[in-house]
Amino acid sequence: MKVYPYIIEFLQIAIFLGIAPAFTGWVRMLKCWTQGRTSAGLFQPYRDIMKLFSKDVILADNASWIFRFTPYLIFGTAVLAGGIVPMLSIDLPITSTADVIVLVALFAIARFFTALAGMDIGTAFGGMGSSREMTIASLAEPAMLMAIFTVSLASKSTSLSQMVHVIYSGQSVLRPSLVFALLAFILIALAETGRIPVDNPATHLELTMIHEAMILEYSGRHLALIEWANMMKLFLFTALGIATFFPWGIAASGDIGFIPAALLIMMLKLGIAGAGLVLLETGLAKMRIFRLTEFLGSAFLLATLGMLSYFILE
Amino acid sequence: MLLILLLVPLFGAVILAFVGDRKFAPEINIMCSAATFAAGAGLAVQVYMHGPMLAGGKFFFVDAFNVYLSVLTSFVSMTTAIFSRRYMRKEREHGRVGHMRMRFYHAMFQLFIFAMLLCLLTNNVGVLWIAMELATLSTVLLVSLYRTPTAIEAAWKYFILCGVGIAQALFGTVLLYFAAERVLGEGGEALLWTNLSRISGELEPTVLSLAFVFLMVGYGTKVGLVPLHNWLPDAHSEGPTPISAVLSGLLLNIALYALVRCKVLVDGATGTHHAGNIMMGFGLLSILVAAFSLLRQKDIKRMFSYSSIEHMGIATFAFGLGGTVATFGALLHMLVHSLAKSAIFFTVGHASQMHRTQEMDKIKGLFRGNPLVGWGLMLGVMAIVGLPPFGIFTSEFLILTATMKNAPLLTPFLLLGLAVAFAALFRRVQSMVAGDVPSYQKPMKAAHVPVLLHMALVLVIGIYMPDFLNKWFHTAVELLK
Amino acid sequence: MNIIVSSVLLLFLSALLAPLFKSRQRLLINASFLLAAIASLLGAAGGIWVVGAGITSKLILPVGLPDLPFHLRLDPLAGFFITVICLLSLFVSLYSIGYVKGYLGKRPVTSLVVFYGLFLAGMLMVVLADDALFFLVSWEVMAAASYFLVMFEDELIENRRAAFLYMIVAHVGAIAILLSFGIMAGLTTGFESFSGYTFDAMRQAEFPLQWATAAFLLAFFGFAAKAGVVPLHVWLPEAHPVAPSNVSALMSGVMLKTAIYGIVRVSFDLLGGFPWWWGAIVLIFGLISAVMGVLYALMQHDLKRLLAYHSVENIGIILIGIGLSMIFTSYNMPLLAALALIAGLYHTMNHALFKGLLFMGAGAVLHATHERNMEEMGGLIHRMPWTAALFLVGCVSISALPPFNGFVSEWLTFQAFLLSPALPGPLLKLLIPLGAALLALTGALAAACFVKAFGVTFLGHWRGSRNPRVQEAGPTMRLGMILAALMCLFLGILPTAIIEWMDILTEQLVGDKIGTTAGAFGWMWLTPIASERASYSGSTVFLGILAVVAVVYLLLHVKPSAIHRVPIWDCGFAKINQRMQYNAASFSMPIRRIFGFLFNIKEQVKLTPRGVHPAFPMRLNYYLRIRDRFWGWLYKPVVETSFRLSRRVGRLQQGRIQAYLIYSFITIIVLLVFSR
Amino acid sequence: MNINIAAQINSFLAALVLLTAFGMLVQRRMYGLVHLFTWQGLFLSLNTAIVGYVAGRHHLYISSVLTLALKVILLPYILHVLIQRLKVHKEVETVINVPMTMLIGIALVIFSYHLMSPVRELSNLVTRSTLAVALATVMIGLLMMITRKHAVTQIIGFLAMENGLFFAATSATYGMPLVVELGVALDILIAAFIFGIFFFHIHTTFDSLDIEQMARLKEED
Repeated sequence: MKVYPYIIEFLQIAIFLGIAPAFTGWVRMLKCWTQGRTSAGLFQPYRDIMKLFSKDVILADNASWIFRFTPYLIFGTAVLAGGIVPMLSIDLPITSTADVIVLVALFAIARFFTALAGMDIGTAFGGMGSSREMTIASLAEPAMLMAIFTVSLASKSTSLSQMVHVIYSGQSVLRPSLVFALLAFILIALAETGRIPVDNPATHLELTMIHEAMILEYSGRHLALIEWANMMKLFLFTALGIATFFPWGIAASGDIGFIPAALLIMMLKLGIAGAGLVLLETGLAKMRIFRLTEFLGSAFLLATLGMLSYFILE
Repeated sequence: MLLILLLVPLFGAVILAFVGDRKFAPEINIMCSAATFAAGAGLAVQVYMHGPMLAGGKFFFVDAFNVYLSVLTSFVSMTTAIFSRRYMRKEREHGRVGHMRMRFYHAMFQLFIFAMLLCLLTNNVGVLWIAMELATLSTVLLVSLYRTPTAIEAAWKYFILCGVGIAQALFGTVLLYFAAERVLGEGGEALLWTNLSRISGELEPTVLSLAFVFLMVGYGTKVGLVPLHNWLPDAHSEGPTPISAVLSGLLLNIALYALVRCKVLVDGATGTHHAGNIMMGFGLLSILVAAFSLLRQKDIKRMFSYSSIEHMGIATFAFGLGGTVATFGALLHMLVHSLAKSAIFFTVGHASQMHRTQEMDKIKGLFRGNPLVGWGLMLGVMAIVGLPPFGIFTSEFLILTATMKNAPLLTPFLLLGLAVAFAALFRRVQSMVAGDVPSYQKPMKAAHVPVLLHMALVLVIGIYMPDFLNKWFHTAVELLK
Repeated sequence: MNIIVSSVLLLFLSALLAPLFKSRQRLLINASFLLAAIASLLGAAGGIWVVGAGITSKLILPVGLPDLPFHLRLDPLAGFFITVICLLSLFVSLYSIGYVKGYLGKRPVTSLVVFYGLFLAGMLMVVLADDALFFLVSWEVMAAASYFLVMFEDELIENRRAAFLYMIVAHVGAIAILLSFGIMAGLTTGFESFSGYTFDAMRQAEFPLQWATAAFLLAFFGFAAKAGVVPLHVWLPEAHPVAPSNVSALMSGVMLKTAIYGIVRVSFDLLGGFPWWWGAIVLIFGLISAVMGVLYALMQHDLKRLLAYHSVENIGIILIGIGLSMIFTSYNMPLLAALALIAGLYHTMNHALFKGLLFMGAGAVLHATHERNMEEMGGLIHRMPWTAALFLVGCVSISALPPFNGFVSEWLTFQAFLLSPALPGPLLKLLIPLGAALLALTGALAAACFVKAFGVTFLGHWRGSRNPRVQEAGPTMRLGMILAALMCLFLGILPTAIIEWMDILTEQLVGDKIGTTAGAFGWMWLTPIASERASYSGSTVFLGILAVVAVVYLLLHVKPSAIHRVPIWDCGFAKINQRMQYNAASFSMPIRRIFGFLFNIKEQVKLTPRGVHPAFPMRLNYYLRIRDRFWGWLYKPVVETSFRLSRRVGRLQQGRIQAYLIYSFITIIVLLVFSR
Repeated sequence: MNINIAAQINSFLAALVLLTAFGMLVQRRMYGLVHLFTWQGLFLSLNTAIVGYVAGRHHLYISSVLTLALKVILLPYILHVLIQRLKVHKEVETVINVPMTMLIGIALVIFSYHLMSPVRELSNLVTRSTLAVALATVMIGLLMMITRKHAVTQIIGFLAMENGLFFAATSATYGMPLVVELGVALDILIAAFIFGIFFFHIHTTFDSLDIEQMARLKEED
């Protein structure tokens, strides 16, 4: 059996763990620039995480084991997901453990437990956060799957590496279905990763926060893990979008030689993606929670259009 | 054997008339009925061994059809006697019946049984009519036993309506005789069922179809077919419960028996399905009307009398339908229905005694108050609405099958009736058996033997039909072809 | 065969013995439920063996109608359902030993024990039956027994209403089934003999399409009424909550599955050769039930009621699989049909397990708190940790999250959906993927619902006004739940083994199997159709997450760092009390807003302002009532019409004897005219 | 006396029977009714005797005597006694809409004639033509029971029906077999006692024999 794929696998996970905070930092930096503030630099997230790790844990009296278990679980799912999405190379051993549906399900687990943790302490904010989070998710997930289905229809598969491979090997250049799917995917990614206009990661303003509300009671290493996992999630969604829609430059075979190039190209793409994200966020305003139905509805509509256009136009 | 069967109740009536209201009168009553049942069983064995037989100079006639009915009749009358012992004692304590009436009650009870058995066993269509009238007359005053205004009203209606009906039947019989005489010549021979069935092919169709109308209306009134049924709910609800039990358990069967006998002749004569159609019409109408009336009953015995109408409708419908399966089902249905229905009436009697009322809204908490009565009632109702594994499900299954074959368009109506009846009965019974025991409920020792016996029989017949029964039914079916 | 029959007999025995031990209630409970457990164990073993060996055996009992004795037949399909039934009943019987003791001293449990046995026996007989008569007999035995179980606590009016409604719906369904069998039997033999009523005859027979359709529709109606498919589901959320919890576990877990069995048996086995739109009907009803079920479930605040509505949802998901399979079969694509069917059946088994688990958990909570209303609960995880953990497993499984079993079947269903483009019809091509989206919606909503269920019940603070002494469920109850939970996990991480075991079913019913391809990557990869198509390895996911969590945990705890327990911070708000928590109603508020049009909502807020200023109300009453719309649409009209009719009919009996005489007079005249 | 004279007498008596039936239909007074009923019975028994003589059926004599005893002597006597005991002899009952009832009666006669014509064709007895009259009598008895509201009159109507039946038996088939005739007579006797008892019960409980008030058992609300 070949050894390289496994090496690449570990390499990818390591890089993934390492780069994720940097990507967040990059996004924040660009944001500061666009808003004319001076930024804390690319590496501020690392410092935050370090700081949090070194702190003691402050735990509410009535926190149950769920509250303490959740951060590790979130982290675990994030890492596993990171192993699944092909970023550097197409054939990764773990990819075949889980196709894209499983990927969505992994995020769902993390969300499920985060929501529970939000309710565990029994504060009004926690409950509010959980309620809203689950509502949004229940609207976002169908749209997400529709988008994915569109792609998987095009590539006749739900296995990620296969999807990437099909698109990579150029059988499909700029299909209308894919365009629609991409648009839908972007909207959903905004929702899932809790960015503006759905949620504002940078605020603790009670009535607008969703994700922050759930993790309000966390501290110390728990908070560190959660923060880190979120950064990975953001990174992951971006990587997923890149991999499925713009895979060019990724290492087609499990040959170690291609990896550096692939890495560079990926960095480049990430940079561009981050810039795009920042543009969107500065362009848009946070929505009221009940306007989100329209937002996600349109995402669903786009995805459906993508599917229809696959049947009709192709 | 046959004569014993007839004479026992007759003498029983006389004896009880003399014994009157002594302490041991009920026991004598039970003994007489038991003896009757023994005789009936003996007769059954005889017939099972040697097949149909004539007796008393062609005057009596026993075949598979009436022998099982007579066994059934004697059996149910025995269990009813057992039940009535405790029941009537309670009634006396409540002071609803007096000394004189008890004497009267016992005598009339035996006389009634005699009349019914005579109906079944006689070979003479005229005597059949007489016995039927006798059965009516012997029960009229039992219905009015309590002498309450409603009881008297009910009895009066029973008397008048059945009298009128039966009169029609006599006219029908006259016409029948007229037709038969032209074939068989003068003399009493012409009214003997054996002869009639032999030459039914040669009888004059036009006359017979006329005759059948009168017979149908006449005996149909006693079967309680809509729209001739109006006496039935009143009579059942106002009389003492043992009487209601035998009325709907037995008398209706007997009337149906007479009707079926006539139907066979008419079919034989006309060679068409004319009579059958009429019966089907009546049956279906009865089922539907009864089912819908069930929905709005308040009096418990009234409700179950309507259910009797419904079931008689089913049986009539099946007989009208004809054919092996349907007839088989109808025979079975007569059997299981009378068992289940009389069992229900036993429990109902106890229930209403425990609450001193027949209004269902006031009857509550039987499961807790008296498990036997409660469960007896519940199971009885489950049987009567045709839930498996009770026998009525089997018979209804057969009848439905036949309907789907011969008259598929009628199936939905049949099912509608059954479903509505199901809902109506269940709704009421559930509220009676369930719940806490109300304050005014009096505990009492129930006569459990009859109920258990009947339900056990119904259950057994439902899942396993003994061979001799099967054989009887098949021969009976052949007779009624 | 003999094993199964003997287990049935054992169950009857346990039912019949009960009245004898009337006086010794405690002994009665131990003995009879233990007996039931043993019987179920036997049954389960037999079922597993039958499916594994793929054998078919028959038996004809000497009872029943003379011309139509009871036929029994044990084939892999039956074996599969027997396995499902017996597995759950094994767990539940163990659980019951502890649970039912809760009634001791309150009420006699004899009837509960009796009908528990009859109920289980009835379900097994339904699956075994091989002729219409025996099928109906056992079907009604099952229905009647469960009716009495629902009515067990009969002093409550709501229980009686629920039981009555249940009985009526069940009976109407049974009538429909009877009709459909009648049609089939009639077409096979023309009613000439009763042999037409045996399933064998129906298998052999060829039916003309329109009659087959009639039979199928009737049967589907009947079974749907039993399975609680929308819009016939109304009885279900009434009846399941009020039954004793061990019974509701069985009813939701396996009784509904007998209806699924019926649908599969009739459509695939007895009728066969159906057009695509039969499948479409099943699919559509499945989708409607799934979505409506979960939405209604979200609106509930009664824990068991919520679970009952989830049964509607899951039945919907199962039907989706079956419907797809029927569509594929009708277009003669055996492989895809096999995939879809496996998905449906797999979910059948999963739902049995986790719904049973959840109801047992809810029962434990009820047992401890005597409370079904979630608004009165909270923080139970501290007082009953075992129950909480096991209930959580159930929640995760039913919300279709890996690595538990719910996800496997949902994943398979998705795969089946994604293969629909292979279908010829363009319409189907376009529409079926939308179904996939609905399924996704269902899954997500289910997750939301169970966050609510678990969060409100077990997390936070105790919300109730009264504060009962709550202690953990007893050992037997825990044992039952633990076993179920383990099964959930097992089915989640080792699906391939199960599917290879089940392959015989699809092989017999649709003529192909996915097992070989599923096994292609070894025991840990679930790859239906082809490995590059899609693949999932529950075990890897499980182990992966476990490994990462473990590693991280260890890394973080190399140097011990203190954990300070402090009062709640909550953004520094002052004194929060338990009334400030989110509760069930508030949790589901956003979704209620979004999907409000589907419900019949009555919502009002009453302020009683203090004198000085309306902005500072003394008290605020919030009233919310959510009704099932289908009541008004379907049930009320029927009831009202029948009562109107009965009033009409009542006029016949109007008291005056002259009128009665006129009736007979007219009857005579009419008949005479008619027959002259 | 030869056949056709007998036939003439027979049909004459039949006409009288029918006449009495109509009379009862519209008779208001109790005693009047009873008298009419007696007359009808008399005509019947005469008729039976003649038929018996003509047809040489000797058991018809017995039944004629029975009729005489029962319907001409016993029943009217019982009725008299009851009427006096219950003090209803003065009671005058309002018969609703006499002409209408008459018309219906006539229609019934025509109908029964039409109905019985096939039987008439078949029969070769002297009395065949009177069968229609018999049926008409039965029907009119029923009609009478429908129109009247008094217990006694209803019973009389009932007995009139019985008469009609008996008449039918003689005229269709020269009478039923003897055992049947006896049985029927016995039944009527028992019935007579029963309604006797009934009158007392009704009178004591409702202190009048008007059956209009016996309408409590009903479904409609």
